[in-house]
Amino acid sequence: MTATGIGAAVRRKEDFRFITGKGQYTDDVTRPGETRAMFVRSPHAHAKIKSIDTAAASGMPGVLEVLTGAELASDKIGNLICGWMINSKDGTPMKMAAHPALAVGKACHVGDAVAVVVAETLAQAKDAAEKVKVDYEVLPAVIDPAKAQSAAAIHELAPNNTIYQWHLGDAKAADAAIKSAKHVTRLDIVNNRLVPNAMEPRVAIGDYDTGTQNFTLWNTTQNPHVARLVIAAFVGMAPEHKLRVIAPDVGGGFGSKIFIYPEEVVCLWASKRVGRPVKWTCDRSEAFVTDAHGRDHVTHAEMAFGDDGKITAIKVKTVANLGAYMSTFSSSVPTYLYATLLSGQYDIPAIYCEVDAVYTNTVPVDAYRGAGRPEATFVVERLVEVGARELGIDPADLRRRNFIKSFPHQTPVIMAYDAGDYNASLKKASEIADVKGFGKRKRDSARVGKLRGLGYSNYIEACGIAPSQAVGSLGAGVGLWESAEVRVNPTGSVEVLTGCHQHGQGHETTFAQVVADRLGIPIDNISIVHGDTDKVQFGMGTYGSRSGAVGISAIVKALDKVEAKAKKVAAFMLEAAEGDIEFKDGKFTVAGTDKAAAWGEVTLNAYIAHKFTGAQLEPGLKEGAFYDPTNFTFPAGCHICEVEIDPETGHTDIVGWTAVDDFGTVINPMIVEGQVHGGVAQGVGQAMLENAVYNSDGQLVSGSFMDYTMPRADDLPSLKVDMTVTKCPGNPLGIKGCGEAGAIAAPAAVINAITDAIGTEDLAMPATSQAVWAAIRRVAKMQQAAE
Amino acid sequence: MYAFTYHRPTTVRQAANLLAKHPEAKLLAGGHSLIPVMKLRLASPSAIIDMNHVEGMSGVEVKGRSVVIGAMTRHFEVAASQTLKDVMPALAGVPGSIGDPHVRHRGTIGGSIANNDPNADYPAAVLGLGATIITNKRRILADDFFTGMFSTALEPEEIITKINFPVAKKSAYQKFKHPASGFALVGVFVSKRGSDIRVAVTGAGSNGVFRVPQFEEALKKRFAPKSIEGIAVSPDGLNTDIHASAEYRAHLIGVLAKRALAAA
Amino acid sequence: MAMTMSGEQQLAAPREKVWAMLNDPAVLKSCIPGCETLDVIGENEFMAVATNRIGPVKARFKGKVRLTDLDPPNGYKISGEGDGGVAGFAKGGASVNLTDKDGGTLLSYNVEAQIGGKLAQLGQRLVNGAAKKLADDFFVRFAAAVKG
Amino acid sequence: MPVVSMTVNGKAVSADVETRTLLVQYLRENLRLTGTHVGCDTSQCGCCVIHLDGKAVKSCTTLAVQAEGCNVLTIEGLAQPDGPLHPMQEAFRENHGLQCGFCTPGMVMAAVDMVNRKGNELDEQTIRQELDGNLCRCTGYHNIVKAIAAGAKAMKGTSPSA
Repeated sequence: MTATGIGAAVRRKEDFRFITGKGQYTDDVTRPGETRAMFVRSPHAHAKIKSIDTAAASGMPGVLEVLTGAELASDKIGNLICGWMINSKDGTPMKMAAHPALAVGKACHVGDAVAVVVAETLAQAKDAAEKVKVDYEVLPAVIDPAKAQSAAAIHELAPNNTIYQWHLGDAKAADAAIKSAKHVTRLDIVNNRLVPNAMEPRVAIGDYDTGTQNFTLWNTTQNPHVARLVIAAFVGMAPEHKLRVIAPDVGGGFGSKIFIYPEEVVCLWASKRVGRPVKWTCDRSEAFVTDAHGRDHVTHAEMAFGDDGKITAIKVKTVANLGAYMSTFSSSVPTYLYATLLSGQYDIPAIYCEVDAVYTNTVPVDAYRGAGRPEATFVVERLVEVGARELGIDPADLRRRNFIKSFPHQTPVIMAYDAGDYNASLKKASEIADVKGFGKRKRDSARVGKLRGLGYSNYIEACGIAPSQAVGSLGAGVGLWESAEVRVNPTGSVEVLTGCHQHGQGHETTFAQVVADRLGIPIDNISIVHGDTDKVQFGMGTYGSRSGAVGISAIVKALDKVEAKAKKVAAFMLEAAEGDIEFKDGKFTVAGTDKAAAWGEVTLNAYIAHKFTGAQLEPGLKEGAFYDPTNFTFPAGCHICEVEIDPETGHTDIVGWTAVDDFGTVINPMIVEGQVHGGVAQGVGQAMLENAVYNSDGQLVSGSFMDYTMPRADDLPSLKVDMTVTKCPGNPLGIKGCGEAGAIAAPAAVINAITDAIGTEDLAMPATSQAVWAAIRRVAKMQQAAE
Repeated sequence: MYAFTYHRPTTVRQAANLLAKHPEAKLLAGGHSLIPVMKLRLASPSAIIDMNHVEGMSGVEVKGRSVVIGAMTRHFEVAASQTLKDVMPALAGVPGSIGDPHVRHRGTIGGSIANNDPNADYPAAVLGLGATIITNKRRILADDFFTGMFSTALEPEEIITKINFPVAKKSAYQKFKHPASGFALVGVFVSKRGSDIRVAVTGAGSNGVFRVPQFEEALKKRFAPKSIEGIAVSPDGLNTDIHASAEYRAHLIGVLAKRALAAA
Repeated sequence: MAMTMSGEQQLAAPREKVWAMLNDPAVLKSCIPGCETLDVIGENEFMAVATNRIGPVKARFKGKVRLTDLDPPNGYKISGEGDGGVAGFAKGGASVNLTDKDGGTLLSYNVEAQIGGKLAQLGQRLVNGAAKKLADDFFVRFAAAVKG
Repeated sequence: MPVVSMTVNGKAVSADVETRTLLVQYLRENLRLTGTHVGCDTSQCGCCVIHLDGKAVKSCTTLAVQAEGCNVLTIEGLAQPDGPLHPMQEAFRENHGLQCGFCTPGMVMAAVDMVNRKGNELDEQTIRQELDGNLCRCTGYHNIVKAIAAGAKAMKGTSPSA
């Protein structure tokens, strides 16, 4: 390991601009002649739009244009789409309702965009937006996903508000196992709805060049190429080659910036109409009712146990709320990203899962950090924990008895786990968390009137999505490979163009480490270029913890080609056979001799091309690669949470957190640990604090940071993070991915710990002080009744 | 934000004259309640009268058996005042729990009391200590000052200039934070000054801060947690929101009152 | 989630008089908190403008007020819906019942209120209290009007 | 429109602004100091924290006209031009106290203010409590807490204004 190579905790190259205030986020971009957009949004969850009167608004100072769905339709701007086809059990395709960028005919959720005002200044746009008169006829709203299927349809094409009724696994086998089980654990679970809340609100700048007729979109996106593809091919804004999407520094995404949103489309379209750039900057209160939310499952789950606590089956029925429209990847989240992980870390012979996806009059729901896998882990890890308690078996012991121990392991739900050592992470985590000393700590807490609990979460995730052919067969509308281009300059410095996009993950450092390690050149001589469709040929973006496993693999593949070509150049320079050239630590040598050429000499020779003819070798040194993975990767680990609870108020303190994860090869442990910290915080947020609460009228009543509880520094403890390593056999460096692990593992660990402390499983997320207090009271009342 | 005219008086009299001249004006103290709602266009004052440059409205002074705090004294100044910590640490502790450090750098005691947010901390201290609110026109007893949610006895052109807190022999404040906003989900201030025993509650009541007579009565015998054991506060009329039911709030009042009494 | 509230006022006036006042637009105008105008636009139907202040928040609502389920002199339902522009909207109704009691009239009411838009999204901490205050204000003012 | 004059990062600046202009808008749009960010509209997130006359405040909850005659310090002015980074900036980098970087300017300004008020030896509990006004969605705060503790120590002997 060199000081900057693979495995080194290199300090981030990108940090200088961020800590000095020189980051360039989309809102920091100003285009000459820029105008500002303000959207008029529905205050009703469900309402017919009887008329829109834009006359008064159009006459306001500074107003350039007031547009509605009618103009959108007459300009033939297409609808937004969901790009992953899911078929119901009966073979019928999912019911995708039209999603115009500005509502046509009716508004389907509070915040649905109804009109847009474009004006010289933001204040003028806001002033004018207030003058747009929309006459609504309020319709009954469908809010509760559990009741959606018995309510009047929101979209005509989806009777009973049902998008699909999907299933996976073997129902008969699961039922048989449950029937013959020694014990069955049953749980009803609500996986609470979350608001992603990346700290940077979304921004879009549409800029139409009337001369070239090219469109440029500056956008807060995690995947600029996919945005371009969808806006070109489906929305029909412009041919793909006439649209450039630039995602500069992006202030966090967590999934919410994967999707193609109405505002991006409208800014591009409006820019053409007004002939000037149009910028929209989202307010936080607007973000709450427009950014895709996450989770929102209602689930009944059963786990069957045979002799010695052996898990024999798991059976799950979930209703997934997808909101008012199907967002870009929403259909895949409660299906192939969820049910396929229901085997957890365990050898379970029979698994069956049914998922009904429903429309409601709420903000669309799509992938949010973990996307389906946190929901799956929560189901499995709650069932295992509760099962252990019901069977009187130590929860760690029950897990150990059921761990998958040999690899590869084919689960009954598609996934073939390639490598792992689940016992190793449980063992290491238990030691670090001092599980042995827990009994004493619990007694110490009791002495001061506090309750103490300990909870495990042994999660698994499927990352690095995924072989294109495989996801294609599951309904994905795109392949999920990644591209890379390595451009070596004559002086030996290197630019790597990647289709991944960084919004906090530190690619500019980790990707450069891989290159530095391989080429033996200083990390400062390497630039990572991303986030601009004019620079990078194509890429799938960053989500699903895929940048390391897939994006870096593409870079490695390109580096292989660069090295091969450089060796050819070196062979000409050193007058040796190509097969005798060796490359190590930035130096080319001829085997068995002292003849050598430095990296920089070879790169210069590749470009001056004095040592070979064009017939022998093409000049230059630039190689591209597309890497399509052979499988998902399967990071896994064990998180242990310890809580102390004040029973008088229900206030819960997390007093210990241990995470031992197996991410395969780690490029930069500092960055990987940071990813775990952030993931855990979001998972703790889901478990204890965060909740998107709709009232029965469909108003989002936790619609600001005044009511939606974001985790703060004081809500979290210092985290103990460690690792075990089994390399991923599926990609060249053995990387598994780390971005979502914390968010996947944490909720179950927290709830398992709190329920351990209070002695009841009857506790929903978020386990707020009030919820914990109420649960403790229920236990006390039941005990009183029993006496 | 809607447009408004901005005024920067340097005396209370000038400020009062401006208020008289602009009926739709708002006084700007710390601004952390007012500016956010103006940004959201939920308030549209025609004029802003910035009190931050009015002289002589800031400072913490111990005068005999009273502590006098200027209306424009910022939360961090009150929290940092050594004189106050020496004579009545419970009062000094109250502003330390308001908002966050940045808010405390701007927020003022006068602004907080005049706003009378039903979840604010200072009203609990003012009522819980039986303070006197001094305005440009008169002196108002705390018991007469807070008249309901966001409403006070202040007249349209009346400006709080200082608050006079009698020094209590024993006092303490306990707060259970609203998890998202940091306001008081419930806050209880207790004090004992001779025979004057007060228990003031903020955050819990939809009409704002209120006293708990049944606790005060019980505490006359002995100012200790034990005295209020078994006395329940009724949830009737208390707030219910997504964070706490009236029942939970009623329960917390009892718990926090006992903890405050133990700390006093 | 409509907010619901209930309350009662003992009034020292006969039921008929209370009933008449409940149907008097001038009385209604003086009782609706912040009411600036209340114009008759049809039978038992009015157009109203009211400005309400809750702390620093100020919202001006325009909309219709209706009297329905009229059962003289026992009670009715008064309902209204207001468009508060950028603030959102408010809707509410109160079932009012009159019964003879202690030589006067007991007015009891059940209020249901709904708000939407920015106020609902941002004001969660305060809306229940605010709605209750406005409802109580109405009936306290009405009691005062009956008292004369 | 009133004329507003103030000192920003050591330089005197003066401009006509609408009274309704927020200080953060003035900094970002008029002065193009875009390091100060806006992350919410209810004064909760702290992305916009700057120093006003040496004290951390939320520039999204301050009118530009209120800063008349004041001394404003933003993230861009924390280190001397072409000089070394401020110790707190350096500590954030060294301790990986940032990921997406959006909350970072506000965090760093809040951290420097914390040291100005609480001194150079900050324990974990104090730092966590004092971070009440700054939200971060990426880091889980773990490394921010470490960075501030280290930055506080490293600030020993530096002038309290920066």
